[in-house]
Amino acid sequence: MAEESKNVTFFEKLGTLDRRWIFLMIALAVIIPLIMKYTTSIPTSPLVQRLFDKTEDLPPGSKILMSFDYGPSTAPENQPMADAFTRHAFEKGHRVYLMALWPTGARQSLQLIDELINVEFPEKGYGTDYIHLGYKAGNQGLINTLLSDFTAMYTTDIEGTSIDEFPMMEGIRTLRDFDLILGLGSGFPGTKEWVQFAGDPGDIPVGGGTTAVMAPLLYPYYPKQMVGFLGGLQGAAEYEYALIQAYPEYMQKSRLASTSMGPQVTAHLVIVAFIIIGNITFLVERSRRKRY
Amino acid sequence: MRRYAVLVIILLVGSHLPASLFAQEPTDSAAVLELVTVPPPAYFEVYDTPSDHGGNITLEWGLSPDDGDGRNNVTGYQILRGEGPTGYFEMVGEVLKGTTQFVDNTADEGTQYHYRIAAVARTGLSERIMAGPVVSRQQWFDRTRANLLVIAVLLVIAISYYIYKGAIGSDLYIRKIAGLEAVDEAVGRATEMGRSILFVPGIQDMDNVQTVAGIAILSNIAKRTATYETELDVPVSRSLTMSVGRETVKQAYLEAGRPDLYNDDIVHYITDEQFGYVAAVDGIMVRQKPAACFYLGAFFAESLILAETGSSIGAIQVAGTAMPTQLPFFVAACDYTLIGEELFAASAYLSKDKKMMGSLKGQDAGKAIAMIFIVVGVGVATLAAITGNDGLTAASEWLRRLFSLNF
Amino acid sequence: MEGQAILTTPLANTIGVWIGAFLTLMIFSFLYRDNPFYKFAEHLFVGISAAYWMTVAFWTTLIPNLFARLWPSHMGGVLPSAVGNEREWQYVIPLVLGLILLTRLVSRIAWFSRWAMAFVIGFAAGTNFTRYLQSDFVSQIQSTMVPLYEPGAGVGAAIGGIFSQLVIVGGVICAIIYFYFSKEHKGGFGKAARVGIWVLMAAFGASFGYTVMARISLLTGRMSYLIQWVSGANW
Amino acid sequence: MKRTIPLMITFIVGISLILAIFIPHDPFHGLDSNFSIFYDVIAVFAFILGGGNLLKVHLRKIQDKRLDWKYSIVTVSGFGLMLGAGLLKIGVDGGWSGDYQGAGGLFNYLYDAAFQPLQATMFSLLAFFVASASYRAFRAKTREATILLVAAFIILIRPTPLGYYLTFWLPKPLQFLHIPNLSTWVLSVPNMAGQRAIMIGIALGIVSTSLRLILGIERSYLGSEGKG
Repeated sequence: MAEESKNVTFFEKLGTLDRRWIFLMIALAVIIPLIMKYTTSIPTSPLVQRLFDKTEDLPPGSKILMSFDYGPSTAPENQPMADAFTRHAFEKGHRVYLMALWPTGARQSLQLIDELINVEFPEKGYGTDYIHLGYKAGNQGLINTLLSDFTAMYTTDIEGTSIDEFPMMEGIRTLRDFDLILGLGSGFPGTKEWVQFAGDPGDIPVGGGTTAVMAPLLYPYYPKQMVGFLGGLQGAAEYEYALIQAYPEYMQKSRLASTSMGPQVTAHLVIVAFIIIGNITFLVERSRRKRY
Repeated sequence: MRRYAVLVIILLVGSHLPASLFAQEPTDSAAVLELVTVPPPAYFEVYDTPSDHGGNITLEWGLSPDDGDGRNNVTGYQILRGEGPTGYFEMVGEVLKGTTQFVDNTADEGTQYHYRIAAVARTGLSERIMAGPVVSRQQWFDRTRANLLVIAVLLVIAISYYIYKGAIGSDLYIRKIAGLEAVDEAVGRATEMGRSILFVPGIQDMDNVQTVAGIAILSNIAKRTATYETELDVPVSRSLTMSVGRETVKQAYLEAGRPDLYNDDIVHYITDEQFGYVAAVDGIMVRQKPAACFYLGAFFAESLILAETGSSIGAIQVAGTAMPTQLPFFVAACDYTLIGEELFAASAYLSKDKKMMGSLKGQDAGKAIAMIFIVVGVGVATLAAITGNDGLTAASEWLRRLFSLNF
Repeated sequence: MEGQAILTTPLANTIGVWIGAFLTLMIFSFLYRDNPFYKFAEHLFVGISAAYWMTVAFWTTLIPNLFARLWPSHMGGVLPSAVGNEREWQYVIPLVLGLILLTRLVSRIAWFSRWAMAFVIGFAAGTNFTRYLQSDFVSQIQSTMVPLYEPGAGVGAAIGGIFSQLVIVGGVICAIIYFYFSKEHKGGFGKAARVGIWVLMAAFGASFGYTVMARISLLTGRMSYLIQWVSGANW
Repeated sequence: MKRTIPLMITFIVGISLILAIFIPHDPFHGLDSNFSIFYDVIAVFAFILGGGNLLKVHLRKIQDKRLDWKYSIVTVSGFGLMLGAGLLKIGVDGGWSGDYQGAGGLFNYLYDAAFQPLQATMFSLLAFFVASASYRAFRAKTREATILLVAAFIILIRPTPLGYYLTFWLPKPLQFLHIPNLSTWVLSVPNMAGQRAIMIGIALGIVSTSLRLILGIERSYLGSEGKG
């Protein structure tokens, strides 16, 4: 008897565990793999593969609009997506147009230019292969306007140079002149608004990537209203995987998302362990209550 | 030499022949020497693009007999525009072979245009055919949205009808909504414990209907806190929300007969920054330990930070949002959650206003419409798929089109 | 400019990294309990972030969308690209409404500010009405109108497909029934509503589970920053 | 006057925006985007009220030396410094016409050194809260809670090796129960059904609320007819 009551108090304690122990375990689950540099690869799912194939099948020189609708806070999730898309687009010889619905997004695209385009694709020319159009206020209203008149809002690039001076802006009058829109988002306005205000009314292929929070919300739009999308870091890792499968030379360069998946796995396992512990304590508690 | 002669001929035939054609000139001269006449498009018609804001003219033509068929020489089509049947024609577009439509979106509204089209082959241009005159105009109705108009009108009629029924005093039954029954319980508990009530109207501005719905619920809660003399704290993250919130709370205190208890500090601005706001609200929670926390409005990632902090201080928590992404966190961490539509029903439910209740019944009519169409649509589509019957397939297509964004 | 020279030096960068790292630790300290470090970081965050968004609004909305549209020729100093544009008179409306809103500061005429609020509410109602009708009502109904059975698949796939479609269609219908307000959830209707809740719970569980990934990524980002700071890599 | 005119403004603005969807002709064309710019401008004016309120609250706290008043000094000075740096474009290349967020500017420096780390860290707290919430909420207490738990569990173990090794041995006919397959099914079938129903409900709720606002039935935001 004495033994059992001791057990019960143990489970009782576990059931109402001070959440700071959970916090500690999560911190360790993230820090240790980061220090040990534990990595993992994720095979591509159809959702991501379809978007990859779309970019793959577009004829070289196609126009891809990439909108940066996020800030530094979700950059760990969104930036690897932007990196993977850009590598793929340039590999295929497409033209990339960078813009932002979030003021913070313009800085993220600058980072893309500084850290990826200038380093890995120095041969790509500004104004011929890619252009940075910057941020404009107006949220979904902006998309609305761009759909009917792109040049009404974007008369200059981010530096203030008139777009007439860039060969790649020739023939861009509305959003319909793009072959693919990639919305990289983490909230409102974001990928969903690109579907609602550009893809649907303009019948333009929309794809993109969102943080894992937003991803389940996009499933209803797939596959009819969206080509495909990357859900969170895992989506980015899957795109990297697809890219490496098709172009093995990216094996070394394109590993950003895959390396961040290490802490992901351990933290998930910790949470799963806690859920199991929680349920065991609950079941033990309940059977005890039933007995008395 | 003969090659140059051919070039000259080409130049003469196509006065506006694009440079790109020369770039494609094959080095194998045999292909060039074969000079043939290309048949023009089968027909050509132009009309003002319907349902638009003007400035667009749609051109349609039949493929040239040599486009993909016959000698298969056609590489594309060249389109020219002039402001009269004769005179200067400028080039407005070129399209690849296999295309039968082009929208000229550079037309000036109200100007009369004539268009000419010619099939382009490596060996030269076909005869040009002309169509026109045509004038682009703005239209008063967007026909592609006719279906949307019908659906909108149906819903408006249904909702207005029940609002009217409510206004004339018909009895309308509305089921119990657990999260809203909890409002009185929460206010009561705060009063007993002598602690405050925290109300968070989301982090979006007044252009989001969820914020408006949250503020409408705030009005009902404020009436209760005024009656029970319970302290109310409403930190907001938008300046406009602050203005509207103050007006609302002030009115509620007035209606409850306690304007003396109202002061502007009840509703106060923190910052527009999502996480700055949540950092401050977390601070308020752990320091003031409110007995009840309401989160009603539009929420993003901060939802769980708020709900977990609220749970750690033991507050009774009622949440409600129409952000599908955040509902799971509220459901997991709060005592009661108003799911999606329930948020918009809340102010009607709490106010017990007959007209407002009527609008809820109107929403139910909308749900009935949705369910009927889903069931019929799925049924017809399934029958069409099984039988392969043309009539059923057409009916199924029509039903789907009824709910498409481009009718 | 001199400021530029100072703030882009390696020393300024190092100081910036240290400030960032300390603020990061201060916020994390909240996980243990409320404390003066958290209070400091919180109060600093409120101050600078409120100013941040005001500044952004000033330079990206007020200047280009109001002043540059009403007085384009006077914008040479701050927005040279606006000079030469035609004046757009309709922007007097937001200017007037904006000024009207400020009457709140004078309590005697504060009621006047409701005009501006009325515009805001009307705007919210008008835009949301059609937006949600299109993308969330009409589109979602259409997406659900799919045949339960698609000929041509193998037996196993066909059974799986029919089952999935039935779950989707049945799930949508039952969950809509759960939202029904004007009918008591009793009998068959009540059972359907109950199934509706189950569908909603499955959706919430899935979406919660999916989100965990996002949250861990954020923490990974922050922890990498701290690890780099400790190792001196980003000073 | 105090209530009728605002109600009329709401009605006219709301109705014209709804009509604008169906009418491509001027003046309805582009009304949506025009009004959204109007709205943004009004919201900027509102900042004067919000910022003023923030300063008032904290300055009064400092003046009365209320609890934690020293921290209010941090808020006020942070606010002043950031606002000054941004509005005066301190240190920005190109003077008044330069980019207010430009590199080398004080605004940009403060953003990188303070704003960005604070924002990202606050956001990352969610990793901890998501764990503690799962521990508390995912217990098989009722049938609803069990469904919530099972769905979350399947998705949670999906990106881990556990998700693979737990079920990879299943025979071919049962492969649909393999976690990677099952999780995709949960996301694209029951999850989608739930999300759709929520979306349809929300759309109806918004349509009805908008209508109540336009018709002036919901008017709590307008305050009273009496002295305002």
